[in-house]
Amino acid sequence: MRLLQNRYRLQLLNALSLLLLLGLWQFLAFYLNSNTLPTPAVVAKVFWQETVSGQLPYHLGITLFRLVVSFTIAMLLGCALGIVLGCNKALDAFFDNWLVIFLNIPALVAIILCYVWFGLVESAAILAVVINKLPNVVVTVREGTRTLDQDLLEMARCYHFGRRKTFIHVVWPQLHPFLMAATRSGLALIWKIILVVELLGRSQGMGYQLHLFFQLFDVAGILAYTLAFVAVIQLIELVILKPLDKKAQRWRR
Amino acid sequence: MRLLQNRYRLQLLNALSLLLLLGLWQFLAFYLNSNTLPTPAVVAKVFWQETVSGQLPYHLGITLFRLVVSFTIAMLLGCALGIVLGCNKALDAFFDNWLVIFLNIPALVAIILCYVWFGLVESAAILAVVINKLPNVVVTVREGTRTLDQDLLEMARCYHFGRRKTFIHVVWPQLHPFLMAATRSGLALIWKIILVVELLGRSQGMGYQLHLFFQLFDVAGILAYTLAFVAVIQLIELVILKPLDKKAQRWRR
Amino acid sequence: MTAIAIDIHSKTYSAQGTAPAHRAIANLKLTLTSNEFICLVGPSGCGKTTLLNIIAGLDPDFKGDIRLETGHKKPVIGYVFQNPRLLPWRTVRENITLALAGEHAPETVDALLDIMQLTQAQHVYPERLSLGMSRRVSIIRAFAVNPDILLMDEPFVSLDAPTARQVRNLLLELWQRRPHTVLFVTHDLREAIALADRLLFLSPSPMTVMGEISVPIARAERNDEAQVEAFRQKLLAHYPEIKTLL
Amino acid sequence: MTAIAIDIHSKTYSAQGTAPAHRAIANLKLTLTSNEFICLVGPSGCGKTTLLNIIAGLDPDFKGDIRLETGHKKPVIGYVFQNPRLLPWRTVRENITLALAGEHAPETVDALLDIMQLTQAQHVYPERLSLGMSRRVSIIRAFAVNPDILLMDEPFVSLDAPTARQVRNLLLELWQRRPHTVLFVTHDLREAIALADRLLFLSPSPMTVMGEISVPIARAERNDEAQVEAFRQKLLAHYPEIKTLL
Amino acid sequence: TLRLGILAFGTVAWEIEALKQQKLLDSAAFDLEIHPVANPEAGKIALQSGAVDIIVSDWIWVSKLRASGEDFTFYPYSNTSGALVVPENSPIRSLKDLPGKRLGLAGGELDKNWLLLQALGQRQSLDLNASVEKVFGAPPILSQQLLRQRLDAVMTYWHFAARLEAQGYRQVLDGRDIVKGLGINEAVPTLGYVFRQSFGEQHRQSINSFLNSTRQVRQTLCQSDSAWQKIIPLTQAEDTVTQNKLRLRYCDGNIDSWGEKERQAAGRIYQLLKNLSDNRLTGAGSALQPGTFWSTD
Ligand SMILES: Nc1ncnc2c1ncn2[C@@H]1O[C@H](COP(=O)(O)OP(=O)(O)OP(=O)(O)O)[C@@H](O)[C@H]1O
Ligand SMILES: Nc1ncnc2c1ncn2[C@@H]1O[C@H](COP(=O)(O)OP(=O)(O)OP(=O)(O)O)[C@@H](O)[C@H]1O
Ligand SMILES: [Mg+2]
Ligand SMILES: [Mg+2]
Repeated sequence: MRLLQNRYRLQLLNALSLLLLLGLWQFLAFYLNSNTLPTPAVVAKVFWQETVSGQLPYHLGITLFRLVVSFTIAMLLGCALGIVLGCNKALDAFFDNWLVIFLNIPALVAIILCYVWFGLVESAAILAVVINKLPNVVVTVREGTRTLDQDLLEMARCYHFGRRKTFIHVVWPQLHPFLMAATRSGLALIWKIILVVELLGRSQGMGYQLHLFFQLFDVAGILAYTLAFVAVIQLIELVILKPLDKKAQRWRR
Repeated sequence: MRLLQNRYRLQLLNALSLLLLLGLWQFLAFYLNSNTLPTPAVVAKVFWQETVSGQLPYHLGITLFRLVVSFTIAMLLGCALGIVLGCNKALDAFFDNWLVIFLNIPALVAIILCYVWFGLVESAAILAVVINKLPNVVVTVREGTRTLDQDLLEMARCYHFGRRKTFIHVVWPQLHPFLMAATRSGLALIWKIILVVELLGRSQGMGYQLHLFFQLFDVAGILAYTLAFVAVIQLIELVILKPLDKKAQRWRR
Repeated sequence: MTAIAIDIHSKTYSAQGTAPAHRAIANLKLTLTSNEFICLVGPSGCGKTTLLNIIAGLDPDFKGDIRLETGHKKPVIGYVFQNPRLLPWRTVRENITLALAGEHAPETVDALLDIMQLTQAQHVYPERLSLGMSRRVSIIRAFAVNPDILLMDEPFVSLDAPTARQVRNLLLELWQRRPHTVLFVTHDLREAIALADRLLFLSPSPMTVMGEISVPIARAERNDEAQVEAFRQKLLAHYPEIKTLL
Repeated sequence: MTAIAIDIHSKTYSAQGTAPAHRAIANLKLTLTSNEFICLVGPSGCGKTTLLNIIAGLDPDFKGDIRLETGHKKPVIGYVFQNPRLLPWRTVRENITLALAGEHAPETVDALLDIMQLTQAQHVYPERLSLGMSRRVSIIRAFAVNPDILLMDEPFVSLDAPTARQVRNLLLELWQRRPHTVLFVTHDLREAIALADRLLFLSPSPMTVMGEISVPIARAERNDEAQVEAFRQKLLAHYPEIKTLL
Repeated sequence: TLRLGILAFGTVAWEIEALKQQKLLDSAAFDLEIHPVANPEAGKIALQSGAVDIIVSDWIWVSKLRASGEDFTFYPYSNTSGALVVPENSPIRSLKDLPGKRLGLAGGELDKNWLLLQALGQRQSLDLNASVEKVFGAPPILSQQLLRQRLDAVMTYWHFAARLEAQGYRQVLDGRDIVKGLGINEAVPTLGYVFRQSFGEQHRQSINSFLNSTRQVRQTLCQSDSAWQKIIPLTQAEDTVTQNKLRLRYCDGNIDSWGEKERQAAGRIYQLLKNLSDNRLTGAGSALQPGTFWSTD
C-alpha cells in the first residue's frame, strides 16, 4: 500500500515538474515578449507543422541513426579500452598521453580532418563523433575499473570463474554506475557533437536543420527541434535506462 | 629498488608513447603530403611564431580564465545538486525531467539564448558554458551518490559525525572516482563548448582564433593552438589531477 | 545512568522483488535497568542485529517504541558492529578519533591502542589490517566515546583466546569504572555467563524473548572457568525451553 | 588425494606511504599429507589469512615454494574466506552455483541449502541476509565445489551453537565421504581439538610454526565434550611453549 | 556531371531553382548534381574532400591555397559585399562617427570588409581598431543584438544587412563604397565559383556552359517578376519588403564586366589586404597567384 502510494507520489512530482517548467517558460516568454523566446504554444505549432510536413521526422531519424551507431561503437570500444587501461598499469602509462590528447582535441579539428581525409561520407561523420566521444567513455570506465573490489575478484579467481564469468558477474555490476554516467552524459555529448558534424559536412540531419534556423534566427524552429530530440532522449531514459537502472539496483537494500 | 625501477619503466613508456604518436603523425603527414595535415615541424614553427608574437599566450590565457571560472562554478554547483538528488528520491523525481532537458539542450541553443538575453558579454559566455557542463556533473555525481556505502553512513550517524564530518570523511572519498571522471571529461567538454561560445560571440580566446584559422582553412594554425591547449591540460593532469589521484588512492592495497 | 525500555510491536522488512516480506521481530518487550550488562543469545538470523540497530536509532522503520531514559539529553552510543565498518581511507587512529566529538584526550586513545596491541598499526590504513585487528579498532572506537549505551554485536570473534580474555577484562573494568548499559550479542554461552548480569534467550524469526536468566555468580568469581562451566551445565540440563538454542 | 608441501622463506608486505614494510611470514615449512585435517591456531594478525591466500594461489608475491601434489592436474580449492565475499548483486543460489564449473547437480545445492536452513532464503540478495546467514552461504559454496583442498578461515563464528555443531558434523561427514585436505583456522581450542588430526600453533608476526600436536582422540569420540575438555586441560598444563597462545 | 556544393537557401540555390523552373537544365550541356551544405566552411571541406567539384567562395582563399600548392581556381559570380548598418535614427552618418561606438563585426578580425574599413579609416586618420569597441560574433546574433539596441552599428554580410534594411535600418556604406574610398574604382567580385583547375580543364565545355547559364538566369531573375515570384520561397523571407530588398541587393551585385582592369584591381586589393592583415589572411604568397582567376576562353 504505502509503496504504491509512494510510487504515485513520485510520478505526480515528475509530472508536476514538467508543468512547472512549462509554466515558467510561458511566463518568461510572456514577460519578455520577444521573438527570441516564443511561447510554448508557438513552438508547439511549429513542431506540429514540421512533423506533418515530414521534415522533422526525416531529419530526426537520420540524426538518431547516426547517434545510435556512433554511440554503440564508442561505448563498446570505450568500455573495452577503459577496462584494459584500468587493469594494466603499463598500458595505462603508455596510452595516458594519447588519451589526454584525444580527449582535448577540439571537436572541430577531429571533424575537419575526418571529412578531409575520408571524404564527406557517412562513415567519416560517424568516425568523427566516435573520436570525440570515445575518450570520455574510456576515462570514465577506467576510473570505475580502478575501484573494483579486490576481495570479490580474488574470490572469482579462487573459484576459477574464468574471464567471461568474472566479467559478467563480478566486474560488470560494479561498473554499472560508471556506465550509467557515461551513457547519460554520453548521449548528451554525442548530441552536441553530432550537430557540429552535420553542420560541417552533411546535407541532412538535425544539425544541418538547426543551422538553417539559426541563420534566420528562427528560435521557435530551433526549440521545436530541440524538444523533439529531448523527447526522444526522455523516451530512451524511460524505456531503457530507467528499467536498466532499476534492474541493476534491485539488490540494494 | 623494484618499485623504483617500476616507476622508471612507466615513465619510459609514457615518453615512448609520445614519441610514437609524433612518429605516426610525421609519417602520415609525409605520406599524405597535403596541406590538410602539416608535419609536426610546420606546426611547431607556427606554434613558435604565434607564441613569440604573443597571440597564442593572449588567447590561451583568456580561454583558460573562462575555463577555470566556468569549471569551478559547474563543479561546485554540480556536486551539490548531484549529492542532493542522489540522496533524496522526491527531489530526484522532481528534477529528473529538468535534468534530461538541460542535458540535451544543444550547446548552440543555450549559447544563443544566453547571448541574446544577456548580451555579448563575458558573463553570458561563462553562463553558457556552465549551462552546458552542469547537467553532466550532476548526472555523474548523482550516480556516485546512489552507490554510497550504507554501512559506513550508518556508522557515521551512530557516532554523531554530523553533516560536515560525514561529508568530508565518509561521502567525499567514495565520490572521488566519479569526481575524477567528471573532472577529466569535464575539462574536455568545456573546451569543446567554450570554442563554440567564443566562436559565436567573443572577440578573443582560442575559439575565436580557431575560427579564424578555420575560415582560412589553416590546419597548421589549428593544430598549433590545439597543441598548446593539450599541453596545458596535460600540465593540469600532471600537477593537479595525478597527485590528487595518488593521494586519494593511497589507502588501497 | 541509562535505562532502556524496549517495546517493539513488530519490525518487518518489506518485500522487494522476489524476496518476500520478512517479519524479523514480534512483540518484543524488554526493560533494561541502568547500568545493566545483558547478553543476547539467539540463533543466527533471528534478529539480534536488527534489534541493536533499532536501539541505536539507525532504523526508525518499526512499529513500537524505544525509550532511552538518560539523565542528560542525548545518550552517547558506542556500537561495535558485526563487521568492523572502518573508513578504509582513514588511518586506524583517524577512524577512532573521528568518532570522538570535538575535544578529546589523545592519551585515552593511546592507552586503548596500547592495550589492544595496535600502537604500531595506528597510522596504517585498514586495508592493511587483518580482520581481527580491524575488529579491535572497532572495539576501541566504541570504548573511546565513553558511551552511555554500549552495543556489541559479537565483538570478540576473530580474536585469539588471550586477546579475547584481555579485552573482556578491559570491558568489565571500563564498565565498573563508569557504569553504562551494555547489550552484548554472543553465540558463546561461556562468554555470556562470564560477562552478563542477565542472559536473554531469543527465539528464531520473528524474534521474541524465549527465556531470561540472571547469572548468580559473583563478579569476582567470573574468571573461574569451573564455576562458569558448572552454571553452563546447569543451564543445559534444566531449561528445556531454551534447550534448542544451546 | 592432495598433499601439500609448503616452504615459505618469507612473505613481506611492501611499505606504502607511512606504513612500514611488514614481514608476515618467515621460514614456514610445513607438509600436509593427503587428506589431512589441520587446524591452525595463532594470535590475531599473525598471518593465517596470508598463508591461506598463498596456498590458494591468490598471492604469488612471496619468496618460497608451494607444491600441491594432486592426482589430476589442477586441484579444486574451496575457500571459506574470513568475510563471506558474496556477490551482492546475485542471489544466494546464484552465488553458490556460479562457483560450480559448468554442469552441476542442483540436488547437491538443494541438500546443502536445506542443511544450512537457507532454502527459504535461496532467492534473496545477500544484503537481506544476516551475517551468520551470509557465512553459511559462503560455507555452502566451498562445500559445493567438491574441493581437493578446503581452506576455512574461522568459518563458524557468528553461527549459534546448534548450527555450528551441525555444520561441524557436516564438514566431517563430507570429509570422510570424499577425503580431502583441510586447513582450518580457528581461535577456539575446543573446536580445533574436536576437528583436527593435527594442531599447528603459530607464532605472532613474522609467523612461523611454534608447536605441532597430533590429537590422539579417536574420531568416534570427538563429540564427547568431556574428552575434548580433558585434552584441552592437558594442553594448557603441559605445553609451556604454546602457553601464550591459549 | 558537375557536383555543386551550395548553401541551401543561398543565391546560387535561387538560380538553380530558376533554371529548373525555366526547364533549362534538361537541355543544358551539363549535368548538375546539387549537394546542399550548411555553411561556407562546410563547402570548403566538401571541395577539399572531393565530395563536390564546385563551390562558391572568395578569390583570396583561392590564391592562398594556390600558394600552398593546390590548384583551385576562381570565376566571379557576384559583387555583393557586406555593409555597415545602423538604426534609422542613429547619429552615425559616416566613418568619423564610429569611434567610441559599439560595433558588431561578422567574420572576425580578418574579415575583408573590416580590414578595408580600417584602411579607409587610416586615410581619414582614424584608428578604428583602437577607437571602436569591437564585438565579433555570429551574424544572426549580431543582428539580434542590434535590434535589441545592444550594438550601435554592425558590419555584416549582405543578406543580413538587407534584412536589417527591410526593417528600417540604414546602410551607412557597403563594401564597394569602401573600395572606392580607397581609390579603386573598378567593381571587384567578392564571391565566385571555385573548382580545381585540372577539373576545369577536363570539363571546360560543361563548366563554361554552366557559368553562362547562371549568368543568364540571373538576368531573368532581375528583370522578370514572374521568374522572381517562383523562387520567392527560397528567400526565406515572409514579407515583400524584405524580399524586394534582397532582390535589389542581389541584382546590385551583378557582374557587369570582368576584364584585365578588374583583375589588376583585385591584385591591388590583395596587396592591401596582405599588408592590413599582416599576411594572416593571404598566407605565404607574396602576390596574387597567377591562375587564381579562371578564364572562360
Ligand atoms: N535489510 C534487510 N532486508 C530484509 N531482510 C533483512 C534485512 N536485514 C536482515 N534481514 C532478515 O532479518 C532477519 C534478522 O536479521 P539479523 O541481521 O537481525 O539477524 P542476526 O540475529 O543478527 O543474525 P546473525 O547472528 O547471523 O548475525 C534475517 O532473517 C534476515 O534475513
Ligand atoms: N594487504 C596488506 N598489506 C600490508 N599488510 C598486510 C596486508 N594484509 C595483512 N597485512 C599484515 O599482515 C599481518 C598478517 O595478516 P593476516 O590477515 O594474515 O592475519 P591473520 O592471522 O589472518 O589475523 P586474524 O586472525 O586477525 O584474521 C598483519 O599484521 C597485517 O597487518
Ligand atoms: Mg547479526
Ligand atoms: Mg585472518
